[in-house]
Amino acid sequence: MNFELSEEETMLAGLADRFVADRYDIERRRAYLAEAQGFSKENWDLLAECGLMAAPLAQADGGMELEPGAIVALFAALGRGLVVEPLAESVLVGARLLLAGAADSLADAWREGLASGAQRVALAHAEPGQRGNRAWVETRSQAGAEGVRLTGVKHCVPAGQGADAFLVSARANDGGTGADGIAFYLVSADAPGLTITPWRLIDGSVAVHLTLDNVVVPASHRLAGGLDLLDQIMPLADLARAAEAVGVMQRIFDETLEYLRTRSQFNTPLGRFQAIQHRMVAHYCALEQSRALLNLALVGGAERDFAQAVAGARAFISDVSLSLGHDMIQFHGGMGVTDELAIGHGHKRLVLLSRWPEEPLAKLDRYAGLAA
Amino acid sequence: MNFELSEEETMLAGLADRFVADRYDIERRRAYLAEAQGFSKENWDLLAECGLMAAPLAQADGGMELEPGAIVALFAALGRGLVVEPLAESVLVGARLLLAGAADSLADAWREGLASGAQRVALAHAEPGQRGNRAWVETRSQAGAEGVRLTGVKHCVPAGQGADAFLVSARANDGGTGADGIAFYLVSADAPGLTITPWRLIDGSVAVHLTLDNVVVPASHRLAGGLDLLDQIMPLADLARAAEAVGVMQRIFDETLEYLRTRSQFNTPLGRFQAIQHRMVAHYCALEQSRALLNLALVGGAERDFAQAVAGARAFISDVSLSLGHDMIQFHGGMGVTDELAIGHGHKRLVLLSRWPEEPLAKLDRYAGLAA
Amino acid sequence: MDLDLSPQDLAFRDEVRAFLAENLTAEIRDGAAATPSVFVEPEIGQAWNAVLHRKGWLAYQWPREYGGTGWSPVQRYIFEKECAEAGAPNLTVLGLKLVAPVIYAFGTPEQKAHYLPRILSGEDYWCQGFSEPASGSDLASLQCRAVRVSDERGERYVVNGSKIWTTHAHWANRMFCLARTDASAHKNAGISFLLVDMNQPGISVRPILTLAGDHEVNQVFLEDVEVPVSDRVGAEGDGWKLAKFLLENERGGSCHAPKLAYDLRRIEADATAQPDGHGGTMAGNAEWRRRVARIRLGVESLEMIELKILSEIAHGQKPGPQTSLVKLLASNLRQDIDLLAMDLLGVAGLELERQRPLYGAQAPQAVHGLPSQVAAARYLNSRAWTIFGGTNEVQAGIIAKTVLHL
Amino acid sequence: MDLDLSPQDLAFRDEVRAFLAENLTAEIRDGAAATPSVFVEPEIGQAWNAVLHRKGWLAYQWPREYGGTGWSPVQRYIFEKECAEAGAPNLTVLGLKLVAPVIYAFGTPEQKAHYLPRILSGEDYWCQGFSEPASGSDLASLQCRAVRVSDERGERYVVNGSKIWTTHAHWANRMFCLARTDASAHKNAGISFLLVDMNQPGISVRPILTLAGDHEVNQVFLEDVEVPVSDRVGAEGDGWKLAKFLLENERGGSCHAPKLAYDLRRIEADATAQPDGHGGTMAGNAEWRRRVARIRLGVESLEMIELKILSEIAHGQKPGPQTSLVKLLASNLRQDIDLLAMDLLGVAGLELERQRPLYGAQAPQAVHGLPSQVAAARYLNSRAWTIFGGTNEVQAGIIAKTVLHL
Repeated sequence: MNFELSEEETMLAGLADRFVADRYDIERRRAYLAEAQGFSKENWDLLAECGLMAAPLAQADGGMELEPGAIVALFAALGRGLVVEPLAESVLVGARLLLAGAADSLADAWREGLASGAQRVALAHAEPGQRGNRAWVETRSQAGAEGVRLTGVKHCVPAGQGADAFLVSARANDGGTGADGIAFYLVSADAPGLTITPWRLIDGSVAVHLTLDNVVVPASHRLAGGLDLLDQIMPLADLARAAEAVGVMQRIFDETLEYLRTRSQFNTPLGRFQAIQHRMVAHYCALEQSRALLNLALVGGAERDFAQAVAGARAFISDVSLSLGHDMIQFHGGMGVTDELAIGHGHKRLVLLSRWPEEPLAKLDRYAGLAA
Repeated sequence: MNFELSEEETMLAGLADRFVADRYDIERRRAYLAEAQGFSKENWDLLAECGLMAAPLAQADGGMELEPGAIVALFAALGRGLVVEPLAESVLVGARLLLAGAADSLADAWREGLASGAQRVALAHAEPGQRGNRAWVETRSQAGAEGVRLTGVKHCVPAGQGADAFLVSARANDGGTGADGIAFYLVSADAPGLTITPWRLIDGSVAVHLTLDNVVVPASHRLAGGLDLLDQIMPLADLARAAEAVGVMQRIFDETLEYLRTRSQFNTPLGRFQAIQHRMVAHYCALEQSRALLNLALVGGAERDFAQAVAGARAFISDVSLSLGHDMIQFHGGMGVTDELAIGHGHKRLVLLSRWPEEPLAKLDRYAGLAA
Repeated sequence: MDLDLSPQDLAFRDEVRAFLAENLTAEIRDGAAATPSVFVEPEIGQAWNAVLHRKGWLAYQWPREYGGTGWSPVQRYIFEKECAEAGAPNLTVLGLKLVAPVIYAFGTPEQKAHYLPRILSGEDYWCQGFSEPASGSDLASLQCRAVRVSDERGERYVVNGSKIWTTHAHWANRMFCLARTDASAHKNAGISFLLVDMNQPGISVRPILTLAGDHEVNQVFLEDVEVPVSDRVGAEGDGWKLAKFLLENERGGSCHAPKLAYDLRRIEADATAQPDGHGGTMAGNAEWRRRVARIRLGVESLEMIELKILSEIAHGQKPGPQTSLVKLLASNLRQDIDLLAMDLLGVAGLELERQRPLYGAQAPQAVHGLPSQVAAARYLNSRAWTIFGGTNEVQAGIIAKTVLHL
Repeated sequence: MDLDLSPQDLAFRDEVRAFLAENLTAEIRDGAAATPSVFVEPEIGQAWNAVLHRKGWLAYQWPREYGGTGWSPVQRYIFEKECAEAGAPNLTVLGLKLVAPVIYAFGTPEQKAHYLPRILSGEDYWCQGFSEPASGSDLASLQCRAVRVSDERGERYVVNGSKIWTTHAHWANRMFCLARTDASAHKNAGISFLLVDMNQPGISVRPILTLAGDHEVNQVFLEDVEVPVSDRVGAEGDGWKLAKFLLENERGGSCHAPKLAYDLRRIEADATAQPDGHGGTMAGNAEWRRRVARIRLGVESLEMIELKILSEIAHGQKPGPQTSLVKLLASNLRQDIDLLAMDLLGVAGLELERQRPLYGAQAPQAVHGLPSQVAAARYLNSRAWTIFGGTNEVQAGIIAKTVLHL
């Protein structure tokens, strides 16, 4: 039993830290978000160059097939840096889903582009009626001679702006609400009948809203498998989101500590006020617990359920991160509610991470065995 | 709109305060609880003499038919005094239920004894399988020539020890779980087939466990009406319980304030520690809100639902009173967890009030329209 | 206790209701609904002010002699409650409720005659210059200096310094402000209450965007700004006293609960159209209803607390530290409700549209509908509730000291 | 990171498991399950001690030279976890974990030779005399005085004062205690660490019943109590240093989570037999399962935190202020779990049986079953968790100071 970071974990975190040190400050971050796709194209290429983009992919796909521990180390570092490039959504979700489900010929066509960062695919699964229930899909697929015809609405596709293609879930059967009959289809961003409308998420990133009006895709663009593909892909992506959230929490907690130590009010440093101290301690406890739950997900052994452990960590972190963010804002007083500090930007990212792809309660229900 | 106590309300609270001043201190209270029925027979008679016992009953029954506002004033005062005599259970529940449902001849036989305090009846409705669902009754009634035969278990009858009779709910139909088929029967404490086992509740009071093994009661002992009798009786009793809880909260809050002002640690009065101050303020807010919800239940008007307002007050008070009790104990340090202070005794009463006759969540569900 | 409204009060309520049905235009109401910031912008707020002014109800909190209505505290509450339930915008308090009472209580006859009518007519739009970058919750540490000079152009103060969190300074033509007129005096002493013309060269206004991107507050820089001595309210050095009066006035006799209740009811109504992921709606989701129920109990309790304070004011008592309790509860509930509204919308609630305004012809196209355009911004902006007007921590300190005597 | 157990550790776990299956008697296990107080009474606790002593595992935390096992920190955790999961009683810490380390770290050869074996054999049963009525969390303010006298009967201290919250003083024949040997010294100075024979005339023990009616703690009065100078540990005036050592030792390398997890799993098992009022059981109630899930996440996180600290100790680090974090979390979780257990039982959970013991032949007849006899008492007694061994507030202060540097 060894809690120290492995060489690989240290290296990944170091790479991410260096990337942040070189490329990030609050003003540059603002500029990255302002780009059309909601992040920096230049940073994206840098991340690809230094290998961080491909790293989570399978070795056969040109990646390093990172272990969960390495994912945690990497994404916690990206979180601390408030990095806006959508590695989790584009690589851990999009690329991995495509490569896991695509037939060989299709996978071959994408493998290199995804590993090099030259191409991006985005998962289009969320729908207005879905809420926490992944199996609620109203988008319809109809197989015909010319291919498969897709019609429906996918209202929230993060990292969707500028994506080369979307992985759209659709249902073949009528009226069913179960997992049966659902499949994922690769839809090119320029497919006729596809309308892409960008919108801004709370953290400033860009999602898109898709309307599919009889979009036709070749049958070969159907991924093998159905919703189970999500079960296969999502736990690691969720672990990355959880780790990123812990990184963000750590960042804004540390900045608040520093502020409390230096800022005086009524002639006393804010950090000397006992009521504030005790609340900071409560958040410190929550942060340590969050980290512990990330660690717990890394414990191996056959009897462990990785997906459940991750769901538990996500549920816990979603709740405590929101409260932590609220207090870090509060302790900064007026400045905390402005757009000027990392505190607010970090908090907005925490709001998103806590509520995407589902609300905290849905995560808890998954952990508690109340939801699939 | 006038928030000042009416003359009657002032008078009732004054009577109760005087009773407490004359009869109560922590040691005498301990002795009252130690009596077989869990309260003082002498106090019971005094309460009857000064009219407090009969006051909640209808004027036709020898009472003053107290308005909800008067009930609040009276029970808040009893709560402040940590009075153990079971006015709510015996009078607001037991006596009122009997007099509301009994046929004239039966009512005539009990009216005077109940109003004078000479006789007590106790509601025997709770069953092990019931939890928050009042309609879950497994005790069976079978009408026959000799009367009605009752068989079943009533595991928690507060103020049941020494009661002259029990109001036992039983179900006539098979397997039904709805409200239909349930009726209340007056069962004499010395009825053959009835086994009475006393046990102590968390606040030190005595409840009894009843086993009914083919207990036969005359058909005339069946009260008119079914579960709706509870809907008729319970809101006022619940208001009394809520008011009592607020009284208890006030008592232990005030004693804690006094302690915090006078007790020093690390050369500083405890009350100067800001973390403690802020928690006391949070409890003060909760206490004020609790009082406000009692007041809200007193607002008249056709569009108001008294039962719902009471359920809401009960739900809120059940939650905040437990937290308040926990902190009042905590702030007293080691002494708080002993049997020696009013703090602990008050808290134990709050635990009971918050969880009887049902858990706090059941109260909230009632308020939220999620339960009948 | 008798907590029912009297027949007269009920009749008054009906009168207000009828007036609102007639005069609160869809434009104003929709503008308020599409405003995620705490205050509505003048475009909406001043339009509503004008409607009330025409009716003679604008200055309902002022003494009758200055244009007040003579309503009882309960009537004032009824009026505010009906306005909230009709979806009217909050009145812009800066002129009406903050500086006006200071002027009519402490001003000279000339100040009263000049300023009060201009607040009612909307000619003057006020902002407040109390907080400073270095002072936070600790007003007494303020550093803005006013030096008195007297020359051929008359007696005046020359003010230098900077104010922050100045709501609507970018719209205002006047600012009431605290400045240190006696640098040698200690802390609270030596501060004066000045009325500043914002339309002069020494004033510059830097926007401070909120977390949600709203431009509501500013930093105001004063560089050799001139204030005629006749625009000082009260005596020199009285500023602290007047500010305390103003803040207590601000905290007294509030009407938060009806607006919170109105917002909560709208969320509940929206829940009936919000899918729960299983073919039903969120209105039928037990956990959701419990969460709503808990918040509703908070709002209902707050309303009774506000009414009780009003009733005490009506009986001649001064609003005491109970107003800190109200501020605390109302701020927490506001935040709970705005989070609830965002959460109701699920993933679509995570939208943060930054373009403004969200009403009228220039409003951006809605991807998910207006509620999504407003919800996240409102959630973020409402984090300020526990900070402005005395943080929750300051309120708790006041209660601990003055109510609990700790 | 590599968070899996090594093959050796797994083999050790199996060895412990086998031993427990063989040697933890039903009597001992049932006695622990029927004990609502924090410590089990000697009848149960000493019986279990004897079992472990026979195996040579009792002093597993001591250095090998005094009878320790030489286990690694991870092995110690595995042992404690397996004990918890088998339902073994907590070991009585007073002799084994509190005074023994002080004696073997600071005692004379004679003290070691005399006292350590008697702890293992059970001949000596210890209690701790630190807290005093006037001192609370502020140990440095203690007033118990020890005056050194020397006469024909030898050199000794004469001790006068009173100790409070003395766990099991009514069972103990020895007390380790802090007393002021130099009245002129300031606060922490002038305090010595004395070993007191409880079987002497000047000692009297007043029971202090807990909220639940359990007799676990006492007030101890010392009136001209005699302590030979040879029963002082460390130098005169070293008491504060030794007490700090003891308390830090108490807080280091804990194993709370497994016991909490065990209790939580038992509650979950009980839920499958607990009706929900609608014909199902509580195990199927969504709200209930969410509440359990939240607590379980707390317990699981605590276990990883404890393991991490152990791993640091194994790497040679000293247990730092992280132990305050563990104490805080464990205390809160203990209270959450004991409330959960009471709430599961519904109305029957409100029973408070005051007769003791609840095991064995003298146990009172159960009206609702053993869980109801234990649950409320345990809930009440566990309120003490956030108070003893340094209140939550004291722990928070330590973390704020030493970890957060506020």
